[in-house]
Formats: sequence, structure tokens, C-alpha cells
Amino acid sequence: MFLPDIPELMIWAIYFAPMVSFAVIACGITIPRMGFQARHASRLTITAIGLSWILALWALDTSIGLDGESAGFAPHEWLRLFDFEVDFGVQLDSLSALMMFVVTSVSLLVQVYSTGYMHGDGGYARYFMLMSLFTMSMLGLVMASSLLQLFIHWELVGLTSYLLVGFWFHRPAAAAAAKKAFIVTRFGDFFFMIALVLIWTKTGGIFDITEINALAAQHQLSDAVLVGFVLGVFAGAAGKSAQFPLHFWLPDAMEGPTPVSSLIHSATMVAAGVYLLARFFPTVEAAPGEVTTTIAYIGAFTAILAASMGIVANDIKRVLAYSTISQLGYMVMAIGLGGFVAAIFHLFTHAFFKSLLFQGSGSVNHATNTFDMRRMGGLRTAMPLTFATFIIGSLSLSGVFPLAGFWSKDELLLDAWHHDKFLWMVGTIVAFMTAFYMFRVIFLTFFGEYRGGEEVDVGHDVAGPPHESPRSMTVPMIILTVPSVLFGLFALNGFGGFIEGTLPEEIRHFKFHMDSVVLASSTLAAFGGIGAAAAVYLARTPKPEQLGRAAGPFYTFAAGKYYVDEIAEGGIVRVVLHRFLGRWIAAFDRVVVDGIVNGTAVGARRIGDIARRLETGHLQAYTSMSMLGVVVVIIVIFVLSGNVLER
Amino acid sequence: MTGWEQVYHIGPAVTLLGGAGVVLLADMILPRGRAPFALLTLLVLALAAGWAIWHANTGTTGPSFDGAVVTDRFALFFIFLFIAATAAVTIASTDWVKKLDLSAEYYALLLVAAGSMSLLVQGNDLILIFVALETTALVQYVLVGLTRRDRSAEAGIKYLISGAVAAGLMIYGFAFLFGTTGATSLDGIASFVQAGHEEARLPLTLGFVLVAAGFGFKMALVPFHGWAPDVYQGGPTPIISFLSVASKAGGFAIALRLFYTGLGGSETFISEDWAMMFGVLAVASMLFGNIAALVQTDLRRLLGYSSIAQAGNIAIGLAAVSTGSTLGPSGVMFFLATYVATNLGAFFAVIAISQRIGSYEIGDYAGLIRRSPMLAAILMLCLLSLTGIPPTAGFIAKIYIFNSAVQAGEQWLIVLVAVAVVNTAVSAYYYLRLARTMIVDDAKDEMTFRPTLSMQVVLVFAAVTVIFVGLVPAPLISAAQRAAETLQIQ
Amino acid sequence: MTVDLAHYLAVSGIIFGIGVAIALSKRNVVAVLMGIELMLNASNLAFLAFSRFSGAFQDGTEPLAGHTFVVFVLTVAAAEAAVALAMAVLIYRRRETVDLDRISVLRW
Amino acid sequence: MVTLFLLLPLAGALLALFLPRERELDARWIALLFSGLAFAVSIVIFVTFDPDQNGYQFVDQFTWINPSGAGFEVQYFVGVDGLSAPMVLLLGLLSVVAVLVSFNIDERVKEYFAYLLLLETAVAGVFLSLDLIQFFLFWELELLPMYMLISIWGSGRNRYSAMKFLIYTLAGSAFMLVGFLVIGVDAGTFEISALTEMPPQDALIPLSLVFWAIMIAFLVKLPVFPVHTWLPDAHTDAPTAVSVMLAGVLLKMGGYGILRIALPILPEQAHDFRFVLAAIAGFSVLYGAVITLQQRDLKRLIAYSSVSHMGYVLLGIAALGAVGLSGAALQMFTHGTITGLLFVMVGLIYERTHTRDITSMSGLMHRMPLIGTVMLIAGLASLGLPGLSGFVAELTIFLGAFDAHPAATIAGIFGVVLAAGYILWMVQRIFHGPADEKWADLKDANCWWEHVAMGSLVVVIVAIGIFPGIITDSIESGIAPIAQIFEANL
Amino acid sequence: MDSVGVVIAFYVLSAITIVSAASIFLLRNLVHAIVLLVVVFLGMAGLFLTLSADFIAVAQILIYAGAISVLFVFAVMLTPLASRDNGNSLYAGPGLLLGGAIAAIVVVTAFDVEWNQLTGVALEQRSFTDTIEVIGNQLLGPHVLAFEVASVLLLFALLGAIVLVTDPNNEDGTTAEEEAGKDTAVGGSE
Repeated sequence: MFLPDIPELMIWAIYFAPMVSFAVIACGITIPRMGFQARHASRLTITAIGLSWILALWALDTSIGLDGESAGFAPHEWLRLFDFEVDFGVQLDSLSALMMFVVTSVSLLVQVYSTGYMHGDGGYARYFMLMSLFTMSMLGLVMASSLLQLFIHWELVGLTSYLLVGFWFHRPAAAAAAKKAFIVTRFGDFFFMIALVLIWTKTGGIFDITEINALAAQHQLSDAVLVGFVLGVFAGAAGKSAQFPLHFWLPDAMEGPTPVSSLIHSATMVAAGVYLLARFFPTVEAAPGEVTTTIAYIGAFTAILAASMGIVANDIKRVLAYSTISQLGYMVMAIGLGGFVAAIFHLFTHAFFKSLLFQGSGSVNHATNTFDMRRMGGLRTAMPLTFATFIIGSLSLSGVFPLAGFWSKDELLLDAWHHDKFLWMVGTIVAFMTAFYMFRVIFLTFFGEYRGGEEVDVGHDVAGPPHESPRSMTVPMIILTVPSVLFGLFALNGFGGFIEGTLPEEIRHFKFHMDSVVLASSTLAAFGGIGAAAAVYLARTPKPEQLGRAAGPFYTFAAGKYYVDEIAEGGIVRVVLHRFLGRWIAAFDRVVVDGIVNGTAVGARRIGDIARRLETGHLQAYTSMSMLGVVVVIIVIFVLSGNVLER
Repeated sequence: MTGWEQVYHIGPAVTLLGGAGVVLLADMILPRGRAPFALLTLLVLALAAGWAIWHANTGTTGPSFDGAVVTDRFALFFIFLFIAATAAVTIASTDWVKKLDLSAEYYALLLVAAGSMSLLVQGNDLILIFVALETTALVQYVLVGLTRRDRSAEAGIKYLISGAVAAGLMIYGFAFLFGTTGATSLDGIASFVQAGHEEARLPLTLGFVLVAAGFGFKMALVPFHGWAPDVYQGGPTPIISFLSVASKAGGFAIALRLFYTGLGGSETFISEDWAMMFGVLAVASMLFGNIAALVQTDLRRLLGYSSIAQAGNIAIGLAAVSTGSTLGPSGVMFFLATYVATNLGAFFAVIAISQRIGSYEIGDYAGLIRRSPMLAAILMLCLLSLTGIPPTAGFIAKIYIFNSAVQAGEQWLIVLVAVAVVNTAVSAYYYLRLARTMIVDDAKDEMTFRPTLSMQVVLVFAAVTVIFVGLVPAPLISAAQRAAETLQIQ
Repeated sequence: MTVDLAHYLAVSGIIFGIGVAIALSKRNVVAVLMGIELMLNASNLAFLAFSRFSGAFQDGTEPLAGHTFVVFVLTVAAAEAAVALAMAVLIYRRRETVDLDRISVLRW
Repeated sequence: MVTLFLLLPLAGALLALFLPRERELDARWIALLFSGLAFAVSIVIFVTFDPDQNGYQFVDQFTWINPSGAGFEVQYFVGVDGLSAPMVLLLGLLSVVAVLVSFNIDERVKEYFAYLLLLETAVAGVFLSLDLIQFFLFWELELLPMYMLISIWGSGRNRYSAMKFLIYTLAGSAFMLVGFLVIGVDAGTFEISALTEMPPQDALIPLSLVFWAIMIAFLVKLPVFPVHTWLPDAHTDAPTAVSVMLAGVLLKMGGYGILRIALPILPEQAHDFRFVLAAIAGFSVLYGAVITLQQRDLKRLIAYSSVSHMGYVLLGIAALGAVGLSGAALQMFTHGTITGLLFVMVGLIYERTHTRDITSMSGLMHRMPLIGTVMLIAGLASLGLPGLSGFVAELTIFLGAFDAHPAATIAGIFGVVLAAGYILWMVQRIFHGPADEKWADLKDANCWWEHVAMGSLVVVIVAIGIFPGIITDSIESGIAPIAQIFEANL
Repeated sequence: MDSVGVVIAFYVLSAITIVSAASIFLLRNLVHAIVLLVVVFLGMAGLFLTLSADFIAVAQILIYAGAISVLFVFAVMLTPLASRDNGNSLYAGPGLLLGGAIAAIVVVTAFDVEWNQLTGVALEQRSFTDTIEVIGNQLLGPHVLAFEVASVLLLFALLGAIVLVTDPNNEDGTTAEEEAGKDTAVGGSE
């Protein structure tokens, strides 16, 4: 629009800049002789991502100039093995350009934030190495032109998520959470991979996303294939985007450093699932209606389920995590309802304010050394900047006019209103709950008396009374308030048209409008939530304990996270897989399969023992054997030759 | 043909038998215990070998003594084997003989055994075969009891009585063959069988089964094997080493001659009967020998069972004989040739080791590789060859004989081969367990030792043969092939 | 009433069977050797009967070859008996027994 | 060139064996030199190999055994095609790695390296042989060094495991020999390429039986359920370098054999039984993975994971399509490097902690970050993480197999999830968690040979993960003729 | 053979031979058994005579009834401490069974097979008048080699028998157990 069209090489540079940073830091760590120091790592990373950000802006600019349509770069050959032909390329259209912009900007801010948050940590260089790797992978994911390329980076972001959640691997909880995160998402990827193999097989070897979408849109794929493919892709997305029933890894993943949560588990990676569905939106649309409805309902259910858990969680980060799940549920619901633009728009705004909120929680943690809200309180005086930014983020998330969250959520609920009133109701309730738990957090954390924090946690050398975080942390937060407040205005400014540029003409049907019922109800829900939270946690009428008691089993259920963890981990994995299947199969292997082998050996020796007893040492046993042999052989031959018996 | 020409045809045998007399004479003439009997024996063997080579080079073939004997490559092949085995045993047993008071008799008996076996393989007439076989047998009985120690005597009497019973069976079988076919010469029997006298099937069957019992005793095939472990354990080891190869080879040679030439070879009305009989005996031998060997702790006894199992392997070649190609016989011959080298190597190593450590228990062989690397290495090589693991001669021999059985083109032969190959896996257990004991386990006694020079010579020779044939088997296979061709009826 | 080959063979077979039975079931070495001699005798009878009756002799083969064979069997039997008895004496010197049931140090 | 690759390690083995005892440690350098030279040769072979050219390259051929008139012509016939070229490269690489990780062997050094190099020669022979009998020879030759290496330098129940390995392989290969003989006899040649051009139409026994007779040996070696139980035992008790070789190249002999022999020679039978193979494959993947989840012993865990991973190879083969087959070949290569690396790492860990019990370890990452990182990389590669070599191979297999065997493929894909489970569980238990006092003295990898061994494999894993084209060109040219058989006729 | 005398002779001699042979099995005294063995040999010789095998019959009497029986008597005398009974071994049952089986097989075969045998005139024409001459010609003619080998056989049987009964230099003071110990290392470190 403003600049000349970006050449392909520059888009690749967006991807390669963090990769170079990663490689250099990796070499620096493993080869001690290079004289690499920790502080180089953060500088390198920030520089690289900064470069990527600038280029991403250029790309976005170009894409806007193209009205969001694909720039159509030719892919490059990666692998040729008979029919297995894979080409890697970059996709520059509205979706990827937007995602690149989101990823690079959030990443850049988080890197800056991290220099403060991770200051003095033993794994400082490693941290930035992994962050570079993550950024690279995420960029690779969003710019991929081939499904396989997308999948590869999909897995890579999973890996970096694993490594970063388990960054403080000495903490058993972190190590366990990392493993859990990886395996649960991998379980989703299982279906994704089936989908990938299925589509390759059924299309005769096509991996190119555009081509797949085109085939689906032209109804050249059978319904069965479409159902299989879409459900598989959705399962993969559900794993990554923490949709029910694969949602339970995300709260645990909060064991990672907070900037990681801020970048990966709120803004980018978890949104990759939504991105994936959006990427295949034409295919999803082509699939039978039941499929999309299923997707929508799962999204809605996830949204309300996560929100209910968020209300009762005491860990600030976990509340945010549940909130993330809930918001992702919104987006998935939107996709399922055909609300392509709404989903992406919400993804876009959510990335910024959720990242902001996480950074705020990190800042709080920096001061108090805890994430437990019961140990906080009254921080608004000690940390005014954090407080202010957190409030803005919360308001945006709650959907208060005219902040970014309001616009995107409104689009979303509008879609629901048009397609399915029940889902709209659910969405509105979730909006209420969102406002409630967000302001519960605010009241518990920033209002009231300070309740003491916690002793120094490993990896942090900050102690003493709470105080404002260093500038390296506050500045990114302040910067993030800008998109949290303003970016909703794009809704008025052709965002929909731009973002639909990626879709084929036939299914572009976005038109910006507002519906008074939806508008009113959502605004009511938001303020109702805020008010309710104020009543309970600020005015303490009714007291939260009373409320909990009143809710009775619901409260217990929600506080127990609906026992999904227990069922999945304890039930399925431990009991079914380990105790039942695993143990029995292992025993079967040991006793039966190996037993037959050893039994054969033992049996052979036994028979050998018997056989050698035939050699009694008595000569006449031997001669008798000879005679017996002769007699038997003669008789057998006589009988066989038939001469004797016939007569 | 003049008398001398006839004697020329059986030159090697005559030399050996005459040599035995010379040795005995030398014992009488020279002062007791001084005479270089071993050298004399080797000289006789060298002469015999020279004569046999002369035969081979001049291509002397054909019957003599009115068809009682034939001189052909088949016989020469085995004569070479006997001479080689006898020479090796002679060299290897020089130390052992020093402690024996009967060295002249020992060498003379060895030479007679070799000579009579040479005649045996040349034999083409039941009478000569019978006499030569009995001579061999009697001499071997005496040899086994030669030390006149307790176990030697027990081994001797067991060997003798088993042998006598076997001989009784065999001669009864000869009677039926003779009576049914009206001939004592193998050619006569062959022409009768080939004429297809189906009505004579029963007595012929009776005859060849009884004869097979007699030969089976020599070959140590199940169920005529009973003597083997006891005799191997009790007899004097050098003599057993001779017995284990030469006697077995003689048994197989005469079985080939009789069944292949005498009974008219393949495609007679009884060929399938006896081929299958040998097949069954082969299976039984392999199974029994290998299974029973699994639990042995005495090395000589182990080798006894092993020899039964190996006899089963070789008998596959006998079973494959019925096809008319030379593969079966050549398989038997090639296998036997490698078996001679392998088994002699193993036995000599065992002798050399046990002379020092005074035990034949497998457990006492622990850590031998450190005490005497050469002996342990050679013994291991021979065990590998017995198992049939490359690059040893035993590997090629097994493959070759299995191949001949498959080439025969009978389904039941493939089953036979399948049993045989599975048995190879079983045999690996005890052969390699021994190898492991020698190489892996810790020695109880760290004192090192070396075999005597004469022993070293034969051991190295055996080892080199095993390896050489394993790598370059073609010449020996060709020799066996050419020898087997002469076995076919002209 | 005629007597032909079958009768002689039957007698031979019975004697052979008795010889086998004795050889297989007597524990005294001398008795066992007696059984073996019976087996040899039985085959001699068979040889002679075949010589006498068999019509299978073709031209140039001598029916009396059976007799010749028997001569050799006799010779071998004698030699074998001699060696066997020497062996029996030898084992007797070592063990003071010729009972085959008790000559079983070598076994298994 | 190819013969040079075969002979170099052998020469090294002999040289090492005859070192004087006081310079025993020099055997390490000899082994490194010769395996390094062989590696260099393998690189030259791989690089100069021309994928666009049909047939075998670098062929050396002469008649080894050809007796007159008998159907037993055996050739020395070696060469590489696109299938064996990567295998040779893998062998060269892993041999060097195996030598490197053995550098601190201090017991019976000469013998150790001699056996190790002999093993390399034997495996090289398997990959290079183009004659069935020669193939079988090398197949069997590999047994002895493996047996000795596990027996002497192994730990735990090493004797049991070594014997189990031996008997299992022998029993499997026994039937293979029968199959080879039946095919060879029927066709009159043992040359693989000739047999490939004219697959046998009819044989003495049903060809489907022949097919399974041959397959059983390969399936044992691969190994798949239910003939896999030798693998965990052998791995657990073997020394590090042997585990590396075993997992890295020996298992590949099975898959290679199927691709080289079973499929091209008996395509119709393979086609008939493809569902059985796929079922075995799919079941093995899940079965192995589920059992892996139960393991507490580090080596057993990786061993069982190999069972699971080699199931993929069979799955790719069962697809009988170009993509599936090349996936199988690719998986063999990548699994070789990955599991090789895993065993190297396990060896390094075991060397330091003297335990393989996963539950007794914790927080080792604090003490040895480098080992932990490399182990993590290896583990991630093993669970099929994109960007590392395992992914490409597994994906290729899935793509190739899905159309033919959807259920088995889905089972295979689920195996990837389970793989994530056991690998991450292992990493978590060993490396993560608080540092344990008892491991306070552990040192990270600090010797150059450890660095080189780890580094080289990591480089290969990453390189192939990112640029699979490095070896796919070669594999494509190797698989194309095999795939053509199936596409053209069936 | 139709001649009544021959038929009667055959049956009588057969009966004597078979009964005597069976008695060897049944008798409990070894010396009595040897006596009966001589009877068997003599009966056999008679049967040989009915087959016109006069030379063999004579040889049978000389060698078997004469020499070999004496050998047996010697053997019995040379083993004075061994038991004199003719007891059955552990394998009497199988032995009897197998003996019966082989006998039955031969008898069945004998009567089952249609033998290619001479009858009547042809049988009469087969003249076994001068068997000695023919046997002599055979022995020195086609079977001369066997004849020579038989001499070697006899010589070495003689030698063997002598060798076996000669005691080794160390006069027997050792018991079986000590021998057994030494035996394990034949030619070993004595």
C-alpha cells in the first residue's frame, strides 16, 4: 500500500532471522570456546525478531495493498520421492500477513519484557534460544503454503512449548506439565496426521493448502473424506487450542515462565488451532453441516466450561489460562458458525490484550513471588503501572466499549445470533462470566490488604515488599495497551474485507453491521460481570465463601476442574493404559511370548535329559535299540509297500 | 590281467597292510621301545599316499580280482581321507604312545585299520566287503581296549558286542541280498534290482534294512548309535579321534557304494524305500544327537553325541542319493572330508588340553583362551565349523549337502532339510556354550601352556584346512564331484 | 510234503530270532556271545539254503558262492569270538564281573 | 571399491588381533583408523553413486564355487544400488561411532576391537551381497562376533542373552536357507538380480511356504511381534557399542533382506500376504509401544521402542507401493542413526551412573546438560519430531501405507503418540526434577571421542530431517525397480 | 525236496536245533548252555548236510562245535569269580520281544514271498557233488583277495586277543575307582 511489494526473499527473511538467532545461540551454548555470554542472547533475539517485525509490517502492508489476496509466490521443492512430492513456499495473504504481524509484534514485546523478567536466571541464554526457535516455528506455521510445511512447524511450536513449559525442569510440576502439554497436543496431532495422510491419499498427493481448499470448494472431495479431514484437522486444532476435551494441559502449562505464557499460551501458539481452521475455512465450509455444528458446539462448551473454572481458580495465571481457553472456545465456535472474520478478528485482538494480561500477572509475580491471589492484595498502590495496564487489558477482555475486545466479541456474538440463538446465549453468559472472573482477579490482586506474597522462588532473586517492575517489563505492557484499546477500531475500517481476501469469492459474505440486541446484551453482561465481581470481592456482599457454599456441588466440580485431569491422566493413561493394558501386555510379553521361547529352551533341555537317559550305559539297551530300529523300519516298509497287508 | 597288475590296483591298501607287518617286524628286530614306529608309520602312509596319487594321476580305474574290487576316484577319494586321518592321528598321538607299552601294536593296528578300510571302499563284492569290514571292526575293537584300563575295557566290550550284533544283522542281510539276487558282486545285484523284480521286494527290503543296520553302526546313526557316547567317553582319545572320522567315513563310503551302485541307484523300485529310510534315520540322528548333547558336561561324551548328530547331517546326502545326480554322494564326500579335518582338529585340541589340565569336564575348560590361546582358538574354530558358521568348512559342507538334498527334487527331502537346519540352531547351543566357556569364563588356574610341536603341526594343519576349505571350497567340491561320478553304474 | 527254501529260511529265521533274543537278554557276556554265534549260524543256514534252492543265479555266477561266503563267516566268527572272549577276560580282570548289567560306568 | 569396504575392517581386525600384548591399547587406534577408512570409502561410494543409472554399481564379481555338473554355482558378487548405498553409509558411520564409544574399554581390548571390526565386515557383506548363498554366508558370519561381544563384554544376564540372540537368529535363518535353496535350485542360479528378473513360478514346495521361510528370518531380525523377545535381552546386556551396532545396523539387515530378496523374488506371494504383514506391523507398533511404556530399564525401553519402530518398516513394506517401500528404506536409515544415538547416550549415562534404572535417576540435566540435550534430541527424533530425520521416514511410510492398509496405518500413527509418551516420560524421569545428591559427582561428556560420537550422529539426524533429499535420491533409485514389479504386474 | 528221508531229517534236525537253541535261552546254568550250544551247532551241521553242503557241515563241526565251544569253555574258566548263571538282564523282555519279532518277520517273509527257486528236476540237476573243489577254486579264484584279507584278519585277531589279555607293565594293584580317575586323563600326567 505504502511500500513496494515485498519480495519473496524478504518474507523468508522474516522466518530466517529468528532461526539464525537460534542457531547462533545454540552454538554459543554448546561450544564454550566461542565466548558467548548470556546477555548476547537477548540482544540477538530482540534484534532478530525486531527485524522480522519490520519485515512483517512490510508484508502486511503489501498484503493490504493486494486486498488480502494471495501474493502467489511459487513454492520450492523440498522432497521428491516418487509420488511423495513436497514443496515448501510462503503464503502471503491477509491471514498470514496478519498472523505474522501479530506473532512478531507480541514476540518482540515479550522478548523485551523477558529481559527484565528472566534477569539473572541461570538459563537466560537457553531461554532466548528457545524463544527464537519458537518465533521461527510460529512464523513458519503461519506462512506455510503447504500442509506438510504447516504441520512440521505445528510440531515444532509444540516442541518449543514443551521445552519452555519445562524450562525450570528442576521443578517436578514444570517437568510434568511440559510432558503433559506435549502429549495431549500430540494426541490431537494424531488425528491431524491422519487427516494429513488421508487428504494426501485421496487427492492423489496434494499438500498445497490452496489447492486442497479449491478442491473442497469445488466439491471434488467426497463427503466422507471431507468429514474425516475436517474432523482430523479440528482435533489437531483442539489439541493445540485447548478445546474440550483436550483443554486440560493449558492450565498446567502455566508452570512455564510467565513471558512464555504470555507469548505462547495466550497469543500465538494456542491460537494456531484457530488459525489452522481458518486456513482451511473453505474446506470446513464445504464439509457437511453436522461437522461445522459439532465444531461450534464444542467451542461453545469449551468456552463456558473454562469460564466456570476460571471463576473458582485462585492462581492468577490459571485464571488467565482458563480465560484463554474460554476465548479460544469463542473463536472455534465462530469458525463453526461460519464466522471467519469474527474468529480472526477476535484472535487478533485477543492476542494483544491477553498477552498484556499475562505480562501483568508476571509483573505481579515479580513483585510478590507468587501467583496465588490469596497471597496478594492491595497492589494498586505499589504497582500503579501494572495496575493501570492490567485494568485496561481486563476491560478489553470483558468487552467494554470501545476497547478492542468489545468489537471483536461483538462480531462473534453477532454471528452466533444469526446462526444459532442458543449459542448466542451461551456466548453472552460466557461474556458475563469473563467480566466476573477478570474483575475478581483485579479486586483480589490490586485491592484490599497486601497478604504477604511468598518467599523467594527459584530463579527469582527479588524479595522484600512489592514494588513496581523494571522498565524493561513495564514498557512492553504500556505498549501493549495501545492495541488493546485501539485495534478494535479496525472493525470499522475494512478489516473484514481485508481478511476475507484470503477466501475464494463465493464464500466471502462479511458485512459490518451492528445489532442492538446483541450489543445491549453483551454490554450488559460485561458490566453485570464487573458489578457482580465488585459486589462479591470488593464489597464482600455476599461473601465469596457463601457463594461457594451456595453453589455447592457446582463449586466443587468447577474447583476440581470437572475432574477431566483425573479422568484423562488417572483414568485413561494410568489405569487403562498403564495398569490394565500396559501391565497385562507386558506380562503377556514376558510370560507368554518370551515364556514360549524360554520354555522351548527348557523343554529342549528336559527332553535332552530324557534322551540321555536312554543311554543307560547298559550295552543291551543299545543293541535293543538297534533291533527295535530294524524291526520297526522293516515293518514300516512292509506295510507301506503294501505287500503284507494286502494278502 | 596279471597278478601284479591286480595288486597294482589295490596298491595303497597293500602298502598299508604290508606296512603293518613291517612295523610288527621292526618291533621284533629292533630293541624294544627304541624303534621309530611313528616315522615308520608315516613312511608307510606316505608310500600309500604316493601310490594313490599315482593312481589318481594315471587315471587307473576299473575292476580287478575278478571284479571283487574296483579302483576308481570314489575309492581314491576315501583312501586319501583315511591316509590323511591316519597320518594326523599318528602325528598327534606320538606323545600319548610314549606312555603306552604297545606302540608297535598300536601303529600296526592303525595301519591295518586304514588298509582294510581302503580295501573296503574299493570292495565291489559282498564277500570282500564283509571281510574287510570285519577286519576293520575287529582292529578297532582291539584299539579301543588297547590301554586295558577300566573304562577302556568297558568301552571296548561295548563296542565289540554292539559291533558283533550289528555284524550279525548285516551278514543276515547279505544272505538275503545274495539269495534274492543270486549274486555276491555288486554289479550282479545291481543288474538284478534294475531288472525290476518287484516280487523280490520283501526279501530285498529285509536285506537292505539289515545291511543298513550294520552300516548304521559304523556311521553311528540312530538307532544304531548306542555305543558311540560310551565309547567316545571311555576309549583312548587319540583312537577315538581316529574312529570318529575314519570309521564313520568308511561306513558312509560303503553305504554309498552298496546302496548307490549295488542296489542299482535311483529309479529302482526300492530306491525310494531305502532313501526314505536313511532320511528317517538322519532325522532321528540329528534330533537325538543334538538334544542329548545339550545336557552333557563331559567333553568326549559331548563329542560322541555330536558325532551322532553329524552323522545325521551326512545321511541327508545318503537320502538324496536316490535322484541319479551325483550331488548326494558328492555331498556326503565333501561333508566327510571337511568333517575329518574339523573333528580331528577338535579332538586333537581336546587331547592337547586335557593332557595338561587332566580333565574332560567342560567346566574345567574355563578361561582357556588365556591359558593357551592357540588351542582355544583352534578348538573354537573347529566348533564353529561343526556348528556350520562361516567362514569355516563346515558351513560350506552343510550348505552343499542341504543343496544336494533340495536338488533331489522331493518334497520330503525339503522337510528333511528343514529339520536339519533347525537342528543346526540347536547344536549351536552346546557347541558355542563350550566356546563361550573357553573364551568368556574366568580360568580357575592361570598357568599357561602350549601343545607339543607335533601336536601343533597337526592342529595348525587342521585349522588351516578348515579355513581354507571354508574360503576356497571349489577344488574339494570338484574332487568330490568327480569322485562321485565314478560311483554311477557304467 | 516237500521241504523247500521257505522252510529252511523259516528255521534260519527262528534260530536268528533266538540268537537275537539271547544276545539281547542275557547278562553274561559269554551267553551274549553265544547268541551272536547263533545269529551267524542262522545266516549260514540261509546262505546255504539260498545256494541250494535259489533260481536267481544268472549265467556265470556260481551257486556255491554261498558256501564260500559261509567259509568266511566261519572264519570271522572264530576271530571275533577270540577277540570277544579276550575282551571278556580283560573286563573281568578290571571289574571281577562279566555281567553286562553291571558294566555301566559309562553312561548318560 | 566395494570389496575394499568389505576388507578394510577385516584387515583391521586381523591387525588388532596380532598386536603384542603390551601394546594392546593401540588396538583402539587401529580400529578407529580402519573403521574410519571404511567410513571414508562408504562416503565415496555414496557420493559417487549415480542414482540415475540403473542396476548395480561398483560391481565386483567372480565365480566362487562352480563344481562341474552340479547346480551349485555360487558367486562372489558385490555391488551397490540405491538401496544398499545408504545402508553402507550408515554402517560406515555407526562403526566409527561404535569404535569411539568403546574407547574406554579396558578389558581384552584387542579381541574386542577385532570382533567389532569383524562384525562390520559381516554386516557389510550382508548389505553388499548380490548372491543368495553369499548373502547367507555373511548373514551367519555376523553371529559369532555378536555372540562373543555380548558374552564377554556384556553385563547382567549376558550369557543368556547372547545365546538367545544366537539361537533365535540361527533358527530364523535356518528356514531362510531352505527357502534360498528351493528358489535357487528351481531357478538354477543364486544370483539375486537374475532371480528378480525371472521370479520363480513354481517350486518343489508351494511358493507361499518359501516366502514365509525366507520372511521368518527377516522378521526375526527386524524384529516384530511375536519373534522380538531376543532384542530387549540382547540390548540390555550388550556393551554400548554393540547396542549401537545392533540397533543401528543389525536390525536393518531384516528390512534390507525383505526389500532386496523377499519382495523382488517372490512378489506375488508378498502381494498375497500383504494384509498379514500389515497386521503384524500395525500390531507390533502398538504392542511394542505399550510395552515400552512399562519399562523401567533404560536399555530395555529403547529396545522395545525399536520393536515399535521397526514395525513401521514392515508397514511400509506391506504397502508394496513406491512411497511405502521408500519410507521403509528411509526409516531403516533414520532409525539406525536415531537409535544408535540413543544407545550411545544410554551408554554414556550408564558409564557415569552405573545404573539403567530409570526410577532411580533424577535431575541429571543439572550435572550433564550436554548429554541431556543430546539425549533429548535423540528422543525427539525417535518420537518423530519434524525437523529431525525420524519424521520424514515415518510420514513417508504412513503416506504410502494408508491407501492399502488404513487400519494398520492409523495404528502406526497412534504409535507416534505413544512414542511421545514413553520418550518424554523417560526424559522427565532421568533429566528433569530436582538434582539428586547422589549424582553430585557426575561429569558431563568430556572426552573428545564422546563429543565426536554424539556430534556426528546429531548432525546426520538434523541434516536428514531438514534436507531429506540427501538420501532420498539414492533410495528412490533403489526402490524404483522393486516398486515397478508391483505396479506393473499386480 | 521230496525225498522222504530228507524231509524227515529236516524236520527232526530243525526240531533239535530249535529246541536246543531255545533251551540256551531258558537254561539257568551257563555250562549247560554251552553244551546245548554244541548240540545246536551239530544240528546245524546236519541241516547243512541236507542242503548238500558237506564241506561246510564238516567245517561247522570242526570250527563251531569244536573250537568255538572250547573257547567258550575257556572263557568261563578264565572268569572264575563271575557268576555262572545264565540270568536275564534288565532288557530280557524287549530282547525276547524283538527276537520274536525278527523271527516272525523272517518267517512271514519266507512263506509270503514267491521265491524264485528251483524245484523238481532243476533242483536235482544242481549238483553239489564236489563242493570242496568249487569252494577251493572260488577261494583262490575270484575271492582270493577276501581270502588274503581273512588271513590278515585272523592274524590281527590273534594279535589283538594277545594284546588285550596281556597286562600292562604295572601289575594290577589298582582298583576300579583309581583307574577311573586315571582314565580321565588318558596318557595324561601320570
